[in-house]
Amino acid sequence: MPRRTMIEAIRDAMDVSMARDERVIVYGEDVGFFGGVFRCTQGLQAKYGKNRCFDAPISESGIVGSAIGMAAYGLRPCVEVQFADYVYPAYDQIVSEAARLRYRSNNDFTCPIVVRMPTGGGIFGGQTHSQSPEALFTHVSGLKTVVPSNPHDAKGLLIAAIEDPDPVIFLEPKRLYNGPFDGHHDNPVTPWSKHELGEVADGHYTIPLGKAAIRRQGSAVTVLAYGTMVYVAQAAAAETGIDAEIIDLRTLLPLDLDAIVASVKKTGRCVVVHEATLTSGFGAELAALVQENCFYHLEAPVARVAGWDTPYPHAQEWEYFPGPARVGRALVETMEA
Amino acid sequence: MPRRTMIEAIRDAMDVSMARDERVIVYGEDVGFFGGVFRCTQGLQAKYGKNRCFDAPISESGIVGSAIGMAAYGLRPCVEVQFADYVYPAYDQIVSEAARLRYRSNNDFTCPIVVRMPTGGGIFGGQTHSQSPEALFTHVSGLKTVVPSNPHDAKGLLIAAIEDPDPVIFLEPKRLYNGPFDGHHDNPVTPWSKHELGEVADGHYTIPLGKAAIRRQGSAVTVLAYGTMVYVAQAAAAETGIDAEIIDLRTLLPLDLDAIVASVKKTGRCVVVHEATLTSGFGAELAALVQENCFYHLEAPVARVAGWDTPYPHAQEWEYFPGPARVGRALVETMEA
Amino acid sequence: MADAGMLRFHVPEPEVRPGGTPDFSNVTIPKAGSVPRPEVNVDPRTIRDMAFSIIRVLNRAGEAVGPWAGLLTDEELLEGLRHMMTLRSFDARMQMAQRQGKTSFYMQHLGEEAVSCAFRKALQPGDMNFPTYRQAGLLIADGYPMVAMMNQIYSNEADPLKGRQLPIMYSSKEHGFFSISGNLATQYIQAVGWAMASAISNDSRIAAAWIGDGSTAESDFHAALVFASTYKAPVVLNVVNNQWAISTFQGIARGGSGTFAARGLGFGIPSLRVDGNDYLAVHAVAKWAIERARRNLGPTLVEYVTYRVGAHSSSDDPSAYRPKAESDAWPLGDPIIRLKNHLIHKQVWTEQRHIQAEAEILETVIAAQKEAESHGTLHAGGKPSTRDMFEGVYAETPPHLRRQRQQAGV
Amino acid sequence: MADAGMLRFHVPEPEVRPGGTPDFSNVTIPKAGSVPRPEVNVDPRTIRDMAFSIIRVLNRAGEAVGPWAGLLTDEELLEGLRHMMTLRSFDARMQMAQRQGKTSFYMQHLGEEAVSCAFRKALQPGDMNFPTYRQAGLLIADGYPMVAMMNQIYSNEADPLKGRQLPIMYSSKEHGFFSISGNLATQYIQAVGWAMASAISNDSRIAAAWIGDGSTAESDFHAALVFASTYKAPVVLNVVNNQWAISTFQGIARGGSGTFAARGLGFGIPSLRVDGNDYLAVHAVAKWAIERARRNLGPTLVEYVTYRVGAHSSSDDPSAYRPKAESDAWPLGDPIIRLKNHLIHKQVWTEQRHIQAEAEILETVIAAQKEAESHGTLHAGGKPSTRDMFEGVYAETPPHLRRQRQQAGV
Ligand SMILES: Cc1ncc(C[n+]2csc(CCOP(=O)(O)OP(=O)(O)O)c2C)c(N)n1
Ligand SMILES: Cc1ncc(C[n+]2csc(CCOP(=O)(O)OP(=O)(O)O)c2C)c(N)n1
Ligand SMILES: [Mg+2]
Ligand SMILES: [Mg+2]
Repeated sequence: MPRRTMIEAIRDAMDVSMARDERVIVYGEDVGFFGGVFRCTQGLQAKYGKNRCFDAPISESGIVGSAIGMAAYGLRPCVEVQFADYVYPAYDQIVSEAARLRYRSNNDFTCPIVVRMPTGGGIFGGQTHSQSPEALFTHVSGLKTVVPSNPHDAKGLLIAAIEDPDPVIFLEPKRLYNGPFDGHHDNPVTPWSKHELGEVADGHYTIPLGKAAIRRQGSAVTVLAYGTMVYVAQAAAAETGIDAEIIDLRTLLPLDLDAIVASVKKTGRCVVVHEATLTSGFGAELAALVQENCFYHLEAPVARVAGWDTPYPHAQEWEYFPGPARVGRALVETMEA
Repeated sequence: MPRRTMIEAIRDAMDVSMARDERVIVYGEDVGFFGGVFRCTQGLQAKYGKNRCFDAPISESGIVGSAIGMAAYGLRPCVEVQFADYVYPAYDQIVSEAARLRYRSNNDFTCPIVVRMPTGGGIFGGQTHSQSPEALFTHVSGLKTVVPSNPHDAKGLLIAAIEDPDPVIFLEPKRLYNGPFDGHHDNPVTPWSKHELGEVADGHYTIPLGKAAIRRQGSAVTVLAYGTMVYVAQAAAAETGIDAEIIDLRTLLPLDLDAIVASVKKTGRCVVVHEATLTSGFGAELAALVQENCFYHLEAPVARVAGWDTPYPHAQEWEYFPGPARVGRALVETMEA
Repeated sequence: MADAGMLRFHVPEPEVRPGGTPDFSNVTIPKAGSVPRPEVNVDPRTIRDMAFSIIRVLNRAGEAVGPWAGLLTDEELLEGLRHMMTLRSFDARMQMAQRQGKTSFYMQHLGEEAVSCAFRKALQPGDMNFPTYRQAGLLIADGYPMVAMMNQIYSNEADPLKGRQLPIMYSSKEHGFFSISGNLATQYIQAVGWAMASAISNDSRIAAAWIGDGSTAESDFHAALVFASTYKAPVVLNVVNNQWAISTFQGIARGGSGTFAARGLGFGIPSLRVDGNDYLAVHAVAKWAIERARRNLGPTLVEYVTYRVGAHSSSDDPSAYRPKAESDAWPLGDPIIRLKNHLIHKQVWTEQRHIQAEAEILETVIAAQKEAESHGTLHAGGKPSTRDMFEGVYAETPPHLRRQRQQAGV
Repeated sequence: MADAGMLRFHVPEPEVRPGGTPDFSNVTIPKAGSVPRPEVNVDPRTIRDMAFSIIRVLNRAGEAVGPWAGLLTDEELLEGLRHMMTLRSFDARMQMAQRQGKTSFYMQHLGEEAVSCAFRKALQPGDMNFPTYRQAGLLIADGYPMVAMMNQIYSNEADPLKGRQLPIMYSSKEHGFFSISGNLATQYIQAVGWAMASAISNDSRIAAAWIGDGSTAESDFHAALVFASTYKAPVVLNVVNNQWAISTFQGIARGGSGTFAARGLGFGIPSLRVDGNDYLAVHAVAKWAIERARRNLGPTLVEYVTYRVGAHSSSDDPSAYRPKAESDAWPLGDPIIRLKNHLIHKQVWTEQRHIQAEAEILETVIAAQKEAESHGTLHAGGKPSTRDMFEGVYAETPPHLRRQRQQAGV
């Protein structure tokens, strides 16, 4: 099977979707001729023409707002926000409009859009190229929120997102674009070409939104993770020798609660990890759900490991990033609790 | 002591602050001549002149963005967003700018602004006059978030917010403007003039940000609430006869975790209530914190009662609103768990 | 230096406030027929002045004059009159129903009926409006059933929106009426996106965006102009300047530009101002702008100069912020009376037939109201189910919402 | 109808792409000295044409001509030259340092040095700039220490911003330089707010807002124009049109308006265009706009026509989207060479002294760099502490953050 980087997988998902469905339109800042600052849309304008892949003005609200109008018309726009840190100007259009259009019009108008954006830190991008705003979307009824962790999933999930009849926020952990980064920033990253999840089949396939994947079977403790933190958790498990069951959520909303509950009932312990700031992060929802649904099985409090409650700093990137040492410590503490 | 409605108390807080400190400036949509659609700023333009209280264009991003500039200059703007549902156009300015200005400039520039906004439902306002977006602010490092539940607190907290050196989001539960609404929408509301928390001293006083208040002492179960839900919880306790300890958080961030932990360690049970949609609501953070900090004292899972994960509907307002019956059921279930 | 350099803060103020005498002497009203009608493919740079004038057709004598006149037949004009009268009657009844507690909220069009009624008649089937809450004339003039509107207003069991939306936030794809949002201005850029989609699809349908004077200050207004200008989207960008935004006079949103049409000049978009109380002028300008869109000539910005005679909404009382008689002093008159006078002048209408028509229309409205009320009002009779509340959040209800619905026992 | 009405989608394209021959024949360049200089209290409606012209002072012969000339002494011009040369030298060294891995990121000013260097000299102490990442000339020309800039770029132990900010996101209240945001356009409305505050306080200090051509599409640009126009804020609204926004040519943001200055026309704001590669023209226009602000005449919009000669940032490679030699073809030349030629023409400067000055400046920059590097670079030597990361989120660290800091062991 061909191996692809995550960038290639994402590009391939759009390519496949554009080839199959004329209604799929791709645009965003620097997305057209140049192919995006991360090159995710490279070649699409040449292949499908300027009508279907083009540069947008620097206006995130305009990009998402116009996409909503296109979706109401009957197209299926898949737009890019250059960094998740720049999604806020579009937040009103996403929250007040895209998320509620079907509901408020009782299916008269719908909004099948995908808003793609690179997320997460680890590239010395400072506070405006590092954020993980997923919890700001999971609180909003009417949205779906997806965070792939590897090329195989990224392609299948993105095609599913494009085909989904409702708005999907698609967060791409940029630190994973080229390989499965595990938080050991001093080590070179294995490229996707050397990783089995870099295997990306040609042509059309989907991964259903709302289904988690177990990345490591284990019996001692359940780790709930997504995106980059899946690899950090794997490293932490390996380094502590703790037999963790690592669940890659893939879709945060709808959430695969069944998979989570089954695992925690088995292990009796749970550690939640994410890169976003701790307070009111998506980990809070996960911890709340786990204790609600597994209370009588829990042998220790659900622990959360997350970015600190500060803006993402530049120089102290690795002190901020919840790397394998911090996750490992939480695993040990949870086992000892 | 004089009794005031919550509207009068809020107005008085601004009046007192403007009189004491020339730097306090008040503006927003319809805020000047008319005095605001809820009349919270009535009379301030006449008293302090158009330089200090004026109408703004309908541009929430402009209102907050200009306030940030004024704060950087050295003023202390206290601006109104007409409904919390309309804060999203300003979300970028709040999250990317106000919240991070001190940090990113290492105290070179600071942002002492207050953004006031009416929040919550119960007035048949439909999906755009009913929202409770507090969790969208508590996730943002650098912001403080306040939700008063009565005139006395509203005044003291608002003065504290205006005097605070950092940006404060001040959410005013509009269903409480005229009296302590407990969710029994068929009953007339007691006016604040008949309620002891309607007692609002003249002149200057503050209530520190970050301190909760116990509204009902109890031993059976701790209820964490804020805003309107404080009264709903009181009604639920009265109606179920359960000896609940009801904590009115008042400030969500910084949170009075000590008060919460002390109470839950005493009662061994906890119910969290809010009007915002459940998933990723502030209740998730509260439940996560309680189980983290009180795990070995908990005799039942922390329960959450919240608005359903749908937009706020118009006709089904009372089916949506987490009223005393739903809160009461959670109390009973938590006691029986 | 210190004194000379002392800065002063400037806050625009309306000419008068309650207690004062209404004064519109600052509003320059060009004579009907005096503004030329350029070709639709005119170079926008040559017609910048039109953003500072007012296109008018009906003069004080009730005659239709000048280059923008002559587009409508007598039948069409009579139909237009009926639409406006229907909207006014509908408003009056629904306003009263709100006062009677039959619903929570209402917003009227009083004085602004010509804008949406005339515009609708210039569109083709399939075109899409992205309206605000003050363009119900688009529905009335397109024959959307009044009963359906009332069912929505009452949030009753027959409400097409299942009780989910605030009253008057209608939606009808079939009638080219995009779901109204309570959030101002958001729909303006969506209209441009819809128009872009139509162009991308080599369709022939065009879009119309709607916004109020006050809401042009919102940022989405800018996004719309940027996208419309860059992609030459087939869209008509309508600004309804009814002088007020709740309690705020239009000078606060407009600032030093003189007019709202002027905003288009910064984007190279042809920008016209039109007498919004003149059915014929509104229709003629709408036709012009729509033809431009349809002929791939790109967007047009149109400012409708009108006056909000009623309160902002049923929650508002304008006597607190403007003189009571201000609407009487409004120099552009009443759109219904002006069209009526024109038709009388043309001898195709009489005072008597007008009175008769008023009565007939009222009867139709009352009949519709009866029917709607048989399906319930907000607090009485049939209402949408709790189950309806849980549906339509997504195409397929996800597990967490199914669990919540079960918890709610439905 | 069907065919005639078939809509087509329009996406603007630059004249040439890589492989093509650079072509600026579409850019009309008025002769130096040809644009009149109106009084500062001119009625904006009478100078709309200025939004479509270009104010220029230095002609091809190196002479300063026309009504905008004559404001600066030889010493001031020599100082200006030094500032621009310093900025260019600084850029070159820091770009190299980034390539050497001493920091993560850098952004150059190549070709745009005149804009910020000349503007700064037109301001008074106390005035406040709200810059983007491409106005470091404001700091250089105000004497802000280069070492401090470098410390920030290196995020080292002496970084005034404690390592928290991306390189080049300087902040200096003392030097009238507002903390740079990574989010485009947000600072534009903040500048207007600052100016409003100054007016409210009856102060005499004014604000300057900065934005790039591409970023004018952002919504905050609109908010700024609305507020500036309504409250007549004492602010200069600067748009630096360097033709590119990363890979996107300015036509995508500009659309059909012809120029960015035109945006001001919709707000009744006097709007000028100036040759951004002409130190004298930039300074003269800045003076004019600043005087307007200071004299309570309200905002002015100024578009600086220039060209981004370098890559967008150290993460960018422009050869993928524009012809390599495009910058050579840019008709407004290089700002340093033009000012140098003018000074040589005036006989106060020579080629030889220029070469000598270049060497001296390089030495100063290298000395500063050495000093900065003694405090560390991003991955080596002294760096801000982990504790610094936890501080400054609030004036007083709240309990939850204290707990987290303890967890982090600092
Ligand atoms: C984003 C947003 N901000 C504020 C409001 C509250 N609001 C509702 S209508 C209105 C005034 C709108 O005035 P205008 O645009 O002139 O329209 P008009 O009501 O006069 O037709 C305001 C401020 C809102 N609905 N949405
Ligand atoms: C809100 C936001 N969206 C996108 C970006 C990414 N971005 C950084 S610079 C840039 C181009 C800006 O171009 P322009 O305004 O012309 O300024 P220039 O770089 O040419 O000086 C973009 C898109 C950002 N920083 N902020
Ligand atoms: Mg209005
Ligand atoms: Mg640029």
